[in-house]
Amino acid sequence: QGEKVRVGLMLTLSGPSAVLGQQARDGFNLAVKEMGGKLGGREVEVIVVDDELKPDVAVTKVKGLVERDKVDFVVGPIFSNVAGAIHKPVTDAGVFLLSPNAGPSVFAGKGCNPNFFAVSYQNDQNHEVAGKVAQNRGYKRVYLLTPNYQAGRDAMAGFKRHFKGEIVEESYVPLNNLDFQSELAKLAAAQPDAVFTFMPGGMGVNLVRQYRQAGLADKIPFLSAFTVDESTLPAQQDAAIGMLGGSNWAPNLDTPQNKAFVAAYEKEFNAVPGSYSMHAYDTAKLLDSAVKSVKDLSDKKAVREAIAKADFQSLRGDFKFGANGFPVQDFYLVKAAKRPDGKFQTEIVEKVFDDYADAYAKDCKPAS
Amino acid sequence: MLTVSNLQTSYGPAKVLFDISFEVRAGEVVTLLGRNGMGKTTTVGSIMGLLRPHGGEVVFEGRPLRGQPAYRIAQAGLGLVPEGRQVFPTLTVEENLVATAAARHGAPRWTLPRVYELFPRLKERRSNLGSQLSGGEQQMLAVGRALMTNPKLLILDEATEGLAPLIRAEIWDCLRRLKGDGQSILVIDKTIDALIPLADRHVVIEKGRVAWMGTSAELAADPSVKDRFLHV
Amino acid sequence: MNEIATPSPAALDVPRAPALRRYGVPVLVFAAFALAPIAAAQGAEGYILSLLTRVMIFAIAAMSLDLILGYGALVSFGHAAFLGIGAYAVGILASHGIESALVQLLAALGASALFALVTGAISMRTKGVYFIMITLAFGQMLYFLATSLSAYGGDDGLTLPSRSLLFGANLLKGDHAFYYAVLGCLLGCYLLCRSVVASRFGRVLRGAKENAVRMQAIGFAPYRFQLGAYVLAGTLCGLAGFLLANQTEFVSPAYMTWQRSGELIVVVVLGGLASLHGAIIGAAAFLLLEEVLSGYTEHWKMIFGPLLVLVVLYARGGILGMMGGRHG
Amino acid sequence: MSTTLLIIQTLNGLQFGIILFLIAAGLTLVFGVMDFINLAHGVQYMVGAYLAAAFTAMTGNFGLGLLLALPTALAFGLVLEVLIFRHLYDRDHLDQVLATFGVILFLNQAVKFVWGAAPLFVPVPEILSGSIEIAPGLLYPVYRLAIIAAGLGVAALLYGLVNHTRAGMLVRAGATNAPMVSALGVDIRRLFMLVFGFGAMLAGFAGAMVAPILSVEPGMGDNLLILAFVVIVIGGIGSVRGAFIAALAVGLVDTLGRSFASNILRLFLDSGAASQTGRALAPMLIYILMAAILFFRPSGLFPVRR
Amino acid sequence: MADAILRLEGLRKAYGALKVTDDVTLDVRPGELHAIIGPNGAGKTTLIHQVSGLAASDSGRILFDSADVTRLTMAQRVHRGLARSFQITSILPGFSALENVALAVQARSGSSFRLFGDASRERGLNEEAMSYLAQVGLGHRAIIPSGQLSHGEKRGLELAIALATRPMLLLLDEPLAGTGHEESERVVETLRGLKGRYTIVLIEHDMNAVFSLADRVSVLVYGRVIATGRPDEVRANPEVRAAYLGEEAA
Ligand SMILES: Nc1ncnc2c1ncn2[C@@H]1O[C@H](COP(=O)(O)OP(=O)(O)OP(=O)(O)O)[C@@H](O)[C@H]1O
Ligand SMILES: Nc1ncnc2c1ncn2[C@@H]1O[C@H](COP(=O)(O)OP(=O)(O)OP(=O)(O)O)[C@@H](O)[C@H]1O
Ligand SMILES: [Mg+2]
Ligand SMILES: [Mg+2]
Repeated sequence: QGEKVRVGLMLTLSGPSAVLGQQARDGFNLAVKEMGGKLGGREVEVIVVDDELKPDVAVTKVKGLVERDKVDFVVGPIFSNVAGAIHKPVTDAGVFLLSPNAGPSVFAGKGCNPNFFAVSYQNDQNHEVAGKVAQNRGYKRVYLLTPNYQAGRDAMAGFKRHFKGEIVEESYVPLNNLDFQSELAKLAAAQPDAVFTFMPGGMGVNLVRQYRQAGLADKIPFLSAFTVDESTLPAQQDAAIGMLGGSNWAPNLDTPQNKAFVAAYEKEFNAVPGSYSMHAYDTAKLLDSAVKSVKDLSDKKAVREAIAKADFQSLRGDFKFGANGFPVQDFYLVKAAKRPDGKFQTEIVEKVFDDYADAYAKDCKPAS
Repeated sequence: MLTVSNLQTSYGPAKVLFDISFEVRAGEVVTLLGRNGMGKTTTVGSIMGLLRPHGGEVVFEGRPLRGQPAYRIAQAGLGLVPEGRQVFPTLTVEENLVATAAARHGAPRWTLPRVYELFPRLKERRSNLGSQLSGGEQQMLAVGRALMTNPKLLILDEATEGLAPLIRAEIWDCLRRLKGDGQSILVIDKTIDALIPLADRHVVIEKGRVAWMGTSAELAADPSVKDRFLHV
Repeated sequence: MNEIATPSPAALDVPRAPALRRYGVPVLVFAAFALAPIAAAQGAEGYILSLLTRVMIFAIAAMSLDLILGYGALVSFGHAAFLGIGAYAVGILASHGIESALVQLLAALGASALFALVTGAISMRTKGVYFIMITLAFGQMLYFLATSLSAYGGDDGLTLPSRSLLFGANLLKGDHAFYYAVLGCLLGCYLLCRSVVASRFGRVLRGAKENAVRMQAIGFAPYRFQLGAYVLAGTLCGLAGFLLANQTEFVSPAYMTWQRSGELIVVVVLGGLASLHGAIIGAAAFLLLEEVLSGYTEHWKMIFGPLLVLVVLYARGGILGMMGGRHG
Repeated sequence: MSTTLLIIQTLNGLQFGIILFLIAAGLTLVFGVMDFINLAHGVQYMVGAYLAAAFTAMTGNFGLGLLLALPTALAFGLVLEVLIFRHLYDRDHLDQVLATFGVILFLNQAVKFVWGAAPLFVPVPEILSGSIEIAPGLLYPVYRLAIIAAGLGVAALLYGLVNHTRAGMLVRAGATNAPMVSALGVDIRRLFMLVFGFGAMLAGFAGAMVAPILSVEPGMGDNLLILAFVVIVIGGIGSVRGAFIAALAVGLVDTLGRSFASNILRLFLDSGAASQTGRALAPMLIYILMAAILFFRPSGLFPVRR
Repeated sequence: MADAILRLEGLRKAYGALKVTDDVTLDVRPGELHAIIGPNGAGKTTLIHQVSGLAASDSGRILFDSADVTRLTMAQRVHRGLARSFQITSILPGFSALENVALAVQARSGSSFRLFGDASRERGLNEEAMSYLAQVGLGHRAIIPSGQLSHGEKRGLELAIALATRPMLLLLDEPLAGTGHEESERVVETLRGLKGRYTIVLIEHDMNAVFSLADRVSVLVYGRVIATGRPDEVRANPEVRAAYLGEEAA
């Protein structure tokens, strides 16, 4: 029995994207609760802060976590631009940063850091799944649609990594665009074999509903990432049924741990968990395993090695870290569905990649 | 008709009206005289509810008005031509006239055509905005606007400021005719000589107090009043 | 004429708030900033310093806005653009290996001044709310430009390899060093703005705010003075951007969203318009309240929002007005 | 770039413009006419959408939901007016900015507190769902046509109200000199209160109308508020006619620009460069439009003469 | 006349269909006090706007001190010695009376692009400003915020500001409007004192003042000059009586 473990959660809890942060927070807290309020057998103190999706705010607050609250681990953030901002202050201070969502490429390749672990994925990977599926299914002409920002552009690049057919059009809408009527008109006119989109949050809700309203859902297959998931389905509802996405997990993944997790989460929060909750839950389990195996948390090297071992049972099944601190895991094609109880969730259609590592890992030359 | 008693008003800490009492009877023309800054406009503002007097009483046709909001006081039958014109700059001349027009007390004596008859210049400029009028035209508009509310008591505060002599004479003429119709009027003006034959009684205000009160005849008979209070 | 008709020239000064009020509040503010690190040494030093550094950086930005907003009635709704320009000057140069603070600073100030000159010259054609919106337009254009700079991270922004180098050495690396560097900048800006406001130039600027036509009728062309003030304000805000990039060691378009510009206006009004140190107090109040309240509850904005409303309703002249220390 | 596409996109632009107009109209009334900068106008739009969502969920019928949402939005506007805004009319614009900013913070968080952070779902009403063929081979959703129609109706109503009624004149008069209006026998406070409530209701109406096609979420009004300001500034503050034309212009430029900017640039640049510049340029277009218009007409297209 | 200090040639200005000034041709001689009278809305203020540069002329020329100033900005005209007052008081209400005047002094003495030094402590500016305030009898009100001055005092301040620009020509738009007897007598005295030292164009509806002060009088009706001449000539002119004076002046 050592001293207390301190964990800082830095998540986006205000603004339109607050749902994602809430899911992650709830997932993490659920795991901690299930473990009796302990990590690795030690008392744990979880400090939650809101990054407000502002990089400069995040920097100050994360310094507060590191220096005032003296946390051993920072878990966060949701968004890549916040990750870019807090990465340096956390890792420079010798504290471990574990991301339950954002997995930007800068930190996967040359910029990898021994103190940074993505428990989620590398950002491109879900898009790669969609590209691979499009390729496998033999689609010749695909229409791409994404918000005009960095993550959107990265998503398109990720899709094209495995898709070799024709890109009919790469359509960019302004970030936070909510009305897709004109894009859909263009899309319908182009008559592609499939559409691929990356349209997170409220944008995805609107796109899916308008796609359905325009009568396209039954005509042109809808491939996506981060667009149709448990954070958006409550608002998309029937409109999303049958739409496809790339993911590393789905609530119906058939493992005992996962079943128990989904049931517990739904009981506790009256909502179907999404991958944000799952990653955060996994992160807590990962920390549990690491803390258990080291005596002294100030022995950074030992902690690092313990984390890198990933000696825990992930809800995803197979899970290990690559040399760059990003996971090597399986990826699936998932589909939105309505459960018998009337709730909506994504369900696994097929496995697309097995033990898949990201494309940047080879550039990472671990310093330590 | 209008009875003002012991009216007291301050601007913040500065007390301006100390004790103002006078009355206007039905059909009468009464003037408020006094040098610059003696409190005439303040008296009018206090009567109209634009300022909040902290003492005294204003009674109009038996109804106590002090403390009532301005629009109630106006609705009771007081029509104001304010100092400094204050026409509505973003309304056209015609809109300025009709926007607040009312006939609260029987058939209206003042209608658009009658006002245009009184001030033909306004008719010519009827679709100009208030801000695009010359100073004098604005003055005419302010008078017309007050008449259009068909007040029982018309209050004019410096209504002839900046008017050409001809127009000024016309306004006096108009007041004379209004008086002939039985209109009660309270006037403030600098040109006393024109007012003496027109008005029934005069109230001279000096430093927030009524310094002298009397009829036109008394004023004409006592040159020292003009000398002392008005420096004419 | 009575005896005070021709006072001696020494007595000709405009009446002013007593010296204590005039100088007391700013002296207190700066003393507090200067001593804060000593107090901070008891607790989470790096965090407190970082928080206060952020406050001071925003104070510089807000103060530069106060210069045109409080004294010139030029409500710029695109002021955060200069934060962005200053920050990107650092980020872009650093990503090409130019890490000298001097070079970066010159670039930051130069680019800000140039942007202010060009957009100001156009914006000044309009007045009032139209001015507010045209400055917003320029701010937005710059924001969208930054988000499309894929080479520099687009929306995700870019991380700096380190803070700017002074004379080739990483002198700003330490929290203390950087804190006092920022404090120095804040003090410098404050003294500069103070001087400008009281100067001939500032007097014309203030006059043009009250009555531009009158100023023309005595022979001034307000446009040139207002444009000059706009450029000065933009340049100072560029300095704030330079510092912000160094503080966070990160550069992002998020620094120049319209919400940020709006917050700067709110900060200035909250502190008290046209007093310069009001902007500093406003920045401190805004950021510290945000920090403290958000520590209590996730729904802190439901407390913060009404607080702002109450300040407006019951404290004319912002926080300074509430303290009764307002003048000028 | 087919003609069908062009027509559809034009209709979309119009529909977007109409929504902008519904929001901008209330804003221009309150701002232009009463000289009150109400940043909280955007959250009133959001509140309208939430009310529509809540009432629709409650009654199971969008029409009923809308019918209940409108008076509630009006009442909500009136409450805000009485509690806060009426104390700000004679204040500086900047005081108004600060106070209404506080209101935004509060309300954005409050809806999250009440309805949660996740977007809400409102189904398109049955009779207005589906599309109709407006020309051979040209399908367009009925609901969006309904929005266009509603917007045109409101535009006509407003224009008449402001420019050709006594109430409109009084409001304009009160904007410049409220004490004088009341000294002429009009209860200006009540009039302002009604105008304000009406403006809030218009914004709420816009929010309610878009609820079935857009997601209802906290902060949904913030960006639209800015666009509404763009609209009223281009149109000339206080001019309902200006707001109408500017709203349509902004809607069209934005929609068409997004769809065709790259295509047009392709005439001058090679394809890669064209789509890249097009992408960078598209979101800036309305701001470029506004800056250009203000450059040549510093008081907007239809300046209200003062 | 070659010796005119201000010469207006065929000046026109229309607002829409309304011809406000219509072919105004007028000479003002050095040192004279030239009054312009005319009915309300005749275009007097507009004419002052045109001459001072506040309003652009549609056509015609303005020659001042033998130079064409038609295209110059208001500020440039001020620097050449053309000053004006406003019919509707136009001062800087938040500034003290002294600072109002000091700014006008500052405008013509040295550069105003100085960012350092406390302008309100510049003795040179303040002392000169003080002298102008004293000239209009406002010396004792120097440090009062000008917004708090009484109406009549504001009119005086307006005059002091104009004087502080050290003009050759003063354009005064109804300096007596709104002043009481006592105050207006004082303003008339001030004007009498200025007469001769400055060339003055005076617009007034106060006929006593006009006829006692003016060297020459021009009458503007519907934008046209219908008469120019010595006061007694103009007063006797039947056209002027019909259009403007009425019987009051008789
Ligand atoms: N808003 C105000 N704030 C402070 N003092 C004021 C205000 N308005 C007027 N006063 C003061 O109140 C006194 C009376 O002013 P009032 O306007 O009633 O005078 P008046 O008799 O109408 O003068 P005038 O003939 O110049 O119009 C004056 O000394 C004036 O300075
Ligand atoms: N901006 C404008 N737009 C349209 N018409 C205007 C404008 N400004 C003035 N006018 C009109 O021009 C005419 C002349 O106005 P001006 O102010 O020059 O008259 P004035 O001779 O000074 O009259 P007063 O003696 O009453 O001050 C008026 O009929 C007025 O309505
Ligand atoms: Mg008065
Ligand atoms: Mg005039």
